[in-house]
Amino acid sequence: MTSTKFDISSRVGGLELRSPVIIASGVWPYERELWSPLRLEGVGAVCTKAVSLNLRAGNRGTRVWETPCGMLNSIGLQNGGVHEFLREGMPVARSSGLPFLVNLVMEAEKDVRETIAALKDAPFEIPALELNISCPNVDGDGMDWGVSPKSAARAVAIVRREWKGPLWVKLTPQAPDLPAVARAAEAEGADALVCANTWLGMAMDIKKKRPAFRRVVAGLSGPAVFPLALRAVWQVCGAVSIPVVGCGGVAGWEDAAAMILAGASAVESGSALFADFNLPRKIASGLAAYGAEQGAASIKDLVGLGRDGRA
Amino acid sequence: MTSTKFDISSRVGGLELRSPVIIASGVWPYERELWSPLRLEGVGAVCTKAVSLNLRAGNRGTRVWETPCGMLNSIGLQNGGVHEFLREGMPVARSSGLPFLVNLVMEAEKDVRETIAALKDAPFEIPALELNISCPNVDGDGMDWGVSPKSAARAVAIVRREWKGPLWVKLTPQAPDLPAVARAAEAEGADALVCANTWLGMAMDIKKKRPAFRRVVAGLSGPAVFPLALRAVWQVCGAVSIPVVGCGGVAGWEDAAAMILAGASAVESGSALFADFNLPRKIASGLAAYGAEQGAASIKDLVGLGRDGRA
Amino acid sequence: MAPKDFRAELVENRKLDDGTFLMSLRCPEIARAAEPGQFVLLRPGAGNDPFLGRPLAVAAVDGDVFTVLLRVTGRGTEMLASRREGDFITVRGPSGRGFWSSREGEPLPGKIILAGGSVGAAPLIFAAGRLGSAVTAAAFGFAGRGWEGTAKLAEELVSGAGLFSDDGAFGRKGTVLAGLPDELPHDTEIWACGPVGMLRALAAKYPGSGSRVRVSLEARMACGAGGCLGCVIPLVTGNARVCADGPVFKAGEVKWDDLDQI
Amino acid sequence: MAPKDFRAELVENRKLDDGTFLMSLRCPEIARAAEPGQFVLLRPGAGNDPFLGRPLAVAAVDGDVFTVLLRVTGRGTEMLASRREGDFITVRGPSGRGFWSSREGEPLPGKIILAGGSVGAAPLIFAAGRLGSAVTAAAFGFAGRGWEGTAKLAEELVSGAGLFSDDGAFGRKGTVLAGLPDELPHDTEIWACGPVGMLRALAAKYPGSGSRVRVSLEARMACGAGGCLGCVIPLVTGNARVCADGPVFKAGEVKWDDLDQI
Ligand SMILES: Cc1cc2nc3c(=O)[nH]c(=O)nc-3n(C[C@H](O)[C@H](O)[C@H](O)COP(=O)(O)OP(=O)(O)OC[C@H]3O[C@@H](n4cnc5c(N)ncnc54)[C@H](O)[C@@H]3O)c2cc1C
Ligand SMILES: Cc1cc2nc3c(=O)[nH]c(=O)nc-3n(C[C@H](O)[C@H](O)[C@H](O)COP(=O)(O)OP(=O)(O)OC[C@H]3O[C@@H](n4cnc5c(N)ncnc54)[C@H](O)[C@@H]3O)c2cc1C
Ligand SMILES: Cc1cc2nc3c(=O)[nH]c(=O)nc-3n(C[C@H](O)[C@H](O)[C@H](O)COP(=O)(O)O)c2cc1C
Ligand SMILES: Cc1cc2nc3c(=O)[nH]c(=O)nc-3n(C[C@H](O)[C@H](O)[C@H](O)COP(=O)(O)O)c2cc1C
Ligand code: FES
Ligand code: FES
Repeated sequence: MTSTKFDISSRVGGLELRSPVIIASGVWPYERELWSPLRLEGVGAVCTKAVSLNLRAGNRGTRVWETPCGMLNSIGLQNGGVHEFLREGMPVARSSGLPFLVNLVMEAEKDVRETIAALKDAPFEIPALELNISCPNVDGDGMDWGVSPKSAARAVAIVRREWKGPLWVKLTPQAPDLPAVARAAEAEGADALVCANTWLGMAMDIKKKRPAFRRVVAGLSGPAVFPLALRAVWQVCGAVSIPVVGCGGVAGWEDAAAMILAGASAVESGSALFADFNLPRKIASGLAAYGAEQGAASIKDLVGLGRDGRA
Repeated sequence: MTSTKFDISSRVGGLELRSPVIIASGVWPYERELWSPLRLEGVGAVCTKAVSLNLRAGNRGTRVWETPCGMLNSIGLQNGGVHEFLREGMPVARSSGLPFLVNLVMEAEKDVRETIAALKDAPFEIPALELNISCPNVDGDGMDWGVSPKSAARAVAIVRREWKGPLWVKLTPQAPDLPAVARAAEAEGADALVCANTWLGMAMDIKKKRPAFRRVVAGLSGPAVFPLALRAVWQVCGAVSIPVVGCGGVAGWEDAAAMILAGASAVESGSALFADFNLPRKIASGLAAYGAEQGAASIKDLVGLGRDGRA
Repeated sequence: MAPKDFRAELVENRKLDDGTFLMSLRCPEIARAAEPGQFVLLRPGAGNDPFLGRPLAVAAVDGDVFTVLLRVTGRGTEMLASRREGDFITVRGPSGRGFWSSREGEPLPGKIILAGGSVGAAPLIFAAGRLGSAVTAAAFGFAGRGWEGTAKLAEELVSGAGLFSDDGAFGRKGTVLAGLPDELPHDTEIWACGPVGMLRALAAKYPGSGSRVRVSLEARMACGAGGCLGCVIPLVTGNARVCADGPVFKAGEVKWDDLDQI
Repeated sequence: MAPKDFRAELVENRKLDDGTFLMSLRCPEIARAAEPGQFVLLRPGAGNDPFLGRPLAVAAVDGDVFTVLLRVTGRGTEMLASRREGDFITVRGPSGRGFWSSREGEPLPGKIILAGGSVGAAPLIFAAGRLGSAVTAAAFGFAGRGWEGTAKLAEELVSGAGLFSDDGAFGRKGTVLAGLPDELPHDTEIWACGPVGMLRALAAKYPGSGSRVRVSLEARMACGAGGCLGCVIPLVTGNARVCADGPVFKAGEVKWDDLDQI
């Protein structure tokens, strides 16, 4: 193992990351044992499950469905609301000592301002917000914000006004012009972009002869989408100068390396943890070995190296 | 096996299909042995590799790349031109006795008209055209035509004027408003829509530290894209009244059944044949058993059954 | 312990019936920690297809080895069934709150009746071993023909258990409900696991005793660890995660009308 | 015969070296039809991940059984290497035009020199068995340490073969090119298989004899049957499919400058 030669830590969008591997929103439980150093080996930061102003029950009926090398989900932003988060989730999230990002549901302006106010009032500082304008599993509050540059700009502007700390914006691949949305978010003051949330898919329950999900469509994630997410990362990195965090199907150090070579400063991984809790450790050590082999000194030397002048 | 009770034949977009399983364009070689009845068991029709006016060398460098449950390709419409097709490909395609569709590259108007003229002059009748306005691996002639309703309409209109036989139009999922493109193609006289071609992805060669493909992006296909393709089929079936042929990741009879329940009249399968030459036979017999189990008499009874009033 | 991932050696794969297998895996951590009602997630293959682990109840533990009772119902379970002794399988577990830990301090009742449907027998066989004479009755129901081996195993491992079969191929003809008392005495609980239809019927049979009928439920799962909220079912008090708040619930707290068939 | 898909039983999986395996599969159709230089595609697992078959040259046939020489270079080959005797593997084949069928009627030369690099030895070992005394020399090159078992096998199966190793661990130190004559006599052909760098160097060594140097090339493949045009390489006459027009080509017809490293 040559990992000691290569520095995998870096500063991304206002956060100090000891590793470029971030746990994506919506997969990690608020359970203290799972936030212990041993369980979070190789992890640089953790995104919380979506947080909204009030309790949201989420969607009814089937919520997850296996697909080839991936899965569909239709959770629908279930969470206990920001006050429950502060009371119950936050202490657990803090216990790890790692930076965490509060995945903020972009609700109506008034609500989102109230949520942010509550977060600012928290007894301990929230390290960063990840603004979710990209959930495909709800009507209105989700990716409707993220599909057009104009509405995305508005969402980011609203939040930026209230929140002075690190602000990451999580994009949706359903945006017909993703680079334009990325530029809009950058222009309104995002500190980093997460590229991207899930891809709109669906499943049919052939036994019941009806769509598996009540909302028919659902979000596709997991290794299956990696080639699509990498393409999106490539495009967005060519469009903005703020850091981009790759997300979608990352399931091994090779995927992380590919996204970093394409221009990502770090990666988020979600679904692949369903297959392997130890993935972050494996990605971190694989990246360290790879970086050393390439003769690089740190992650920063690899960021965008695969672009080689290409836009 | 209850297959005898259930009729899997149907008429779709001007073609009599003994089975709803069609071999998608770009995967089946012009090799006589592979067009024998034994080798095409369960197949209803075959789409040829893309045909253009003149020889096209296709793309240089790496052309295929494995991905999780799928693959990327950047073939770039390599073919010997319409005259070579008529001389060499067509006799092989005819030898099977099955209907085949000539996958027609949408080139500049003049060229496409000349190609169609040559096809009309063929010594034997061409059963149908599949108009390809959806290839992501070339500049100009490919999906540029298929991304907007306006240009798609123009392409279909040009071809429709020249070609009176069955005309299927193969859509691209890169269209930001796929239902609108579908409606445009229907309005200009398409007899059926194929939904859809490959999804824009990319791969990074982390050993060489550069994109795997010279054009950077490439088309994703195979089981990985099935949930996305199914969603597209659902949307398009809700938008048009001409038959829709599902395509993307079909790799088993369950997938075919799902697309048919979503509204597709037949399916195309391409990449999954790379994993299993015998797939069409398996899909056909699986569908027959499934249909019988549901108490249906024929494929037509299943088409759209999963929509159940939903639009 | 929160669930962890392990590579476990398949030490025995015994075919009980066509499509039903008793599979034993060596994994000291899980074998030592698992309690009846808890489950594991087994990954069917080596690659990422199938992608998700298959939840299976722990049916027994013996030293370093734990056992599951697997029924082939689809592609993943078929792949699992075809794994050979000596193969290594990725396992996540132990998951969920079992018949003991789900009680949150409530004392064990004096008498327990076990009611299993199909492979739902698994956690009850495990429980019977720990409960000894507290089990006053046990009933296991199966479809019938083609389930003989599994039924025999249940009968062997749970002494005095009554067998039921839908088609009358063995035991008494009828469902497991026929083996249960009409009224549930106050010092008695029923612990049950099986198809949702059976559990629903069970809950309906004892409308007033919902807190003394404990059922182990199923839901599609992704994480199996409480994180993804994919396995949520409706309780009268709101959402509950089958993988972390269950799989064992009181029949009386489940909103049966809103519970979908898997 | 155009390639077909079969389920073949792995009857032997012999580790030759760390990462190199000699795997024998029972498949009468392929064993009977395959000729040296042809290859098969093996699917690594049971699911769709990995998705594509791995092309591997046939290294020997014996009755109903054919053998491949597998080098672990990535995930798919690693999965294949870990398959156990008695497992079934999906195989497509036989694919491509081998050293005989690629000649399109050209007569066999009187003398043939075999030159193999690394696991490129496989098709040449097969060819040697069919050529008998027509083989006037054979040279096999390897990295060196860690390849002893594979080298020994090649030496045993091709009598009189010279061994070369980059690091001098065994045989002569140096590349396989050192074992080849400076000039290629007119009645002699070289049949070669190995890394593209070696084949390129070989082509450069005999610039005037490009039609008597036959090389077996590699490319990424999807269908392995000539349909997808994914494995195309540049010849001076235009595109050629490695899987259907090759993998054996004349060195003189390959546009080496335009040929990418895999
Ligand atoms: C807590 C719990 C304990 C279980 N214990 C057992 C047991 O001891 N023995 C046994 O044979 N079965 C048990 N099951 C059911 C078992 O998990 C499913 O039969 C299995 O997941 C089906 O997988 P498949 O690949 O055969 O089906 P597929 O239909 O191919 O699976 C597709 C997806 O749906 C999921 N799925 C399908 N059916 C079910 C189901 N009934 N429950 C949960 N997920 C499902 C799969 O896990 C997978 O993600 C249990 C389920 C749960 C939730
Ligand atoms: C005609 C032919 C004959 C071959 N004969 C042998 C042989 O006898 N023994 C042997 O060990 N190897 C042989 N190879 C090389 C072998 O196919 C690759 O090493 C193998 O495909 C790599 O798979 P992987 O899963 O280890 O690598 P990964 O990098 O995980 O594979 C990813 C994808 O790239 C493809 N790929 C990667 N490297 C190669 C390569 N060198 N050639 C073609 N495709 C590649 C894989 O098939 C797969 O589709 C041959 C290749 C060809 C084309
Ligand atoms: C079960 C599940 C729940 C998710 N919940 C959220 C969420 O609350 N907020 C959010 O921004 N993204 C959510 N996501 C999206 C993931 O964070 C991630 O962006 C996406 O799954 C793609 O990455 P992956 O392929 O690594 O999973 C969820 C994904 C899954 C699978
Ligand atoms: C190697 C390859 C070549 C292809 N060539 C063509 C083509 O020439 N014309 C076309 O319309 N589609 C082409 N396609 C797209 C397929 O016909 C099909 O639409 C797509 O791959 C999705 O289906 P699948 O997932 O079943 O492969 C090609 C696909 C592959 C993988
Ligand atoms: S399966 Fe993820 S919360 Fe239960
Ligand atoms: S691999 Fe498909 S043409 Fe060669």
